[in-house]
Amino acid sequence: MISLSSYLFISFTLFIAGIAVMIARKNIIAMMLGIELILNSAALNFAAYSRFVNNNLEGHLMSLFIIVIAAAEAAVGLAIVIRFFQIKETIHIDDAAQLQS
Amino acid sequence: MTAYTLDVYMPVIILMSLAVGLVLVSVFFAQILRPFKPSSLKEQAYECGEDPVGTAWSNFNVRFYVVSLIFIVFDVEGALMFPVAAIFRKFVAIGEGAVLVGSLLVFISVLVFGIIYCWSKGDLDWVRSFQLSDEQVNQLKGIEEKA
Amino acid sequence: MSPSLNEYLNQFEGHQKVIATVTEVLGFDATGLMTFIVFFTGAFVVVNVMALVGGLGTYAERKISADIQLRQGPNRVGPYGLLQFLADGVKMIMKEDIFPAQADKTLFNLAPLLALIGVFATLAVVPFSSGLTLANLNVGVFYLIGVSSLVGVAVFLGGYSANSKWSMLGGMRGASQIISYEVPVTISILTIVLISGGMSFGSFVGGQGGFPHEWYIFHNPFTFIGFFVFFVGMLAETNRAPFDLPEAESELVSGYHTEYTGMRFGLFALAEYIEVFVLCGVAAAAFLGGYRVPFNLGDGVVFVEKLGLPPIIGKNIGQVLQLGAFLTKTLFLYYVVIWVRWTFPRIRVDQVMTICWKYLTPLALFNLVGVTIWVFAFDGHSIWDVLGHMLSSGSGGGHH
Amino acid sequence: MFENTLFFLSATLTIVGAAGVVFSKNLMHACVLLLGSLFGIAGLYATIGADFLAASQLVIYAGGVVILMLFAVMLTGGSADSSNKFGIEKIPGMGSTKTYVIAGFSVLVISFTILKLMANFMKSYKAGELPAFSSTVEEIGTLLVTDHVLAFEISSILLLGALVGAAVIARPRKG
Repeated sequence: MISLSSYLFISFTLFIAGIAVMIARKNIIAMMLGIELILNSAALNFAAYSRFVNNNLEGHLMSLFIIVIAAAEAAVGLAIVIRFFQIKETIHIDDAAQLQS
Repeated sequence: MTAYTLDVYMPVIILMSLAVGLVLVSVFFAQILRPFKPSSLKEQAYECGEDPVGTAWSNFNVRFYVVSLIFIVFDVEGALMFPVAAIFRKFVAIGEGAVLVGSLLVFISVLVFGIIYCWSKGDLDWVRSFQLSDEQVNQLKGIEEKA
Repeated sequence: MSPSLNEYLNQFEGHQKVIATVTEVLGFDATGLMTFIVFFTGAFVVVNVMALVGGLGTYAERKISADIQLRQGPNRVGPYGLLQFLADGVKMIMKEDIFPAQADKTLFNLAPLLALIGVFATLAVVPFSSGLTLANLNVGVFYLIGVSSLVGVAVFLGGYSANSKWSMLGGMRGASQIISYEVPVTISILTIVLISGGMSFGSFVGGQGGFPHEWYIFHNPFTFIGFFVFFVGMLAETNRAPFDLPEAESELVSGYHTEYTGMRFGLFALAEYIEVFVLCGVAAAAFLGGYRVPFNLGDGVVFVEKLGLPPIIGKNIGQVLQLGAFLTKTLFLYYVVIWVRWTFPRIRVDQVMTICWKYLTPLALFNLVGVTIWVFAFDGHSIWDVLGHMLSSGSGGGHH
Repeated sequence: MFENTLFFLSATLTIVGAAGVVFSKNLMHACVLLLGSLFGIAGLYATIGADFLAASQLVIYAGGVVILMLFAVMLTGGSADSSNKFGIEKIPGMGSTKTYVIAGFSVLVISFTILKLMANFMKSYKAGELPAFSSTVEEIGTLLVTDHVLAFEISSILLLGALVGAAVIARPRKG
């Protein structure tokens, strides 16, 4: 039946998928998709624990702030990717080996 | 603080599946009824009668990104303000409104500061005007005078 | 306050009897099944009516534009050309479906579907009447904003997938325009949330009355400006003229649906017309009193008590009145949308962004601050209450 | 009954979307699949009564982050980039059968160990009667302006920082 472990399983799957994307992809934007998956798995965990164990809304609030931070992270990260592309004409992660352009 | 069951989401799921169903049914009927005679000319992308040159999936101007960047910040701040706005009346009714007004105004003023910054830096201009240096202006004046 | 369709039906004995009978016949608890049947019927009816509204929308658009330009408009198919939209639909189904050779076929198929899902899902929270609201979600208007942003993704994907330059430009423009104008629209709705103290449409409409001075548009000067900010933002979000840059014929051929033919194009158009209706409905519910009828005729108590009608008939007469009030306001706004389209010239792409970021958003933020202070200072009373109070206390002071 | 339907629909959408992000070759498809996955998560939030969280997930992710991602893909040359392949074979040691066998074995060992260690905790955890769903909007709002008011205000500063920083980085350079 639907219990805490169902949500934990889904969240685990998301986390593994995110890690796999981050390891296996060489495209920076694809890696950022992986980061979104990982952040979402964490947020889902918070919300699920808050329903099944704590019965208060602190977990929801935590998930809300995770979503906020994920949005800020995506904004800045993608800006860096775009700037990187303007300089190097590529978004391959292996080309980002230097600290200065 | 009324309790509810998950049945409230039933119409949402039903409507979404109706949308999928409508698309499937209409595309299926269209498949049966319509003619199907593909030719390479028909399948060309429309470019005013010319042969298409290159792909459309190329780099775009970065201003589209800056717009979506400002948008997402406003979106997130809106999402944070909605629950606070929803309880505002209650707090005013019990005489705690000043706290909420304070925190909301601080929140909004930070937002306003962001938009003022973007405005002053020209991120809100779709067509950017570039400031020419004095040398370039003089050069242009020289060209004008020659003409 | 504003129950969903199922809760509304549950208050009648007849419905309870039907559930009991079905439970007896089937041998298990049929409440869930009946809930499903009720919601499915409701959703099916709403979707069909909306498809009809979308179809008649195209007809109205052509007829009104003809009226404005002193032409006849469609007048051959059916009386007054009323069946023109059926002819158009048949034409769309019969048209050949062409896939551009270079297109991304998966996304090309997915884009109209996403647009339709996004628009249909918003229908769940539209308050047609106090009984005919499919889902009275606690987060109603926020949910509506979220789901309708799928249309932006669909416009972008529709433009992207065709791999045509016109489509691509239209898609980029469309997506950036839709997301930009979401900001003033969201902030305008936020002011209404501040006043009504809830995010569901039930609390929106419940806080207003049947008479214009009880509507939120006339609640205070800031909401009056806010309504126009919302309306302009709404025009831009649905790609209506004068903001129809994503499909500007003179610059971009046909914008993001240049390469769409036949039924796929029809689905995009249907989604667009239904979205206009839904957003007009939101404007009517949030600013213009929604389904409220003057003198509380809508809850039907008057018919039961004064005329002695049985409750089931009295309440349903009330519902019909409410539905009529909602549809009148919504269709009036729909008419204004079409009227605006044929009156104003299309604006330039840089003007679109300027209007959004330099005029509407600061104005919306100003409204937000103003409404916050108003609600705090006057404890949520409208300007009429405040004026009335001042007048009565002033005259009272004169007597003493 | 409907709870289960909603849960399984959302869970399927979430997992299929996440798997699609991992395995799709096309970056644009990966973005759309991520959108599906995020929609599924919104549905999952709905099943645990977090209605406001579900709606914020829709507003922020479906409306904001995914569009941002799609724009970024377009701004960096579309999805025609060949570097987007699922290149797990390039990592040393990956791609050979031996690695997968050892990995499966170690997963078994680790999960058994964890289960043994966690057994006591699991026994003490009783799935009691869950409370009925109620609107979370008011409580979240109250928490945001009472206990967590600092986080609320700081998140606005964080977003301001993100806006300014990202605008400075992404701003087109003159000349």
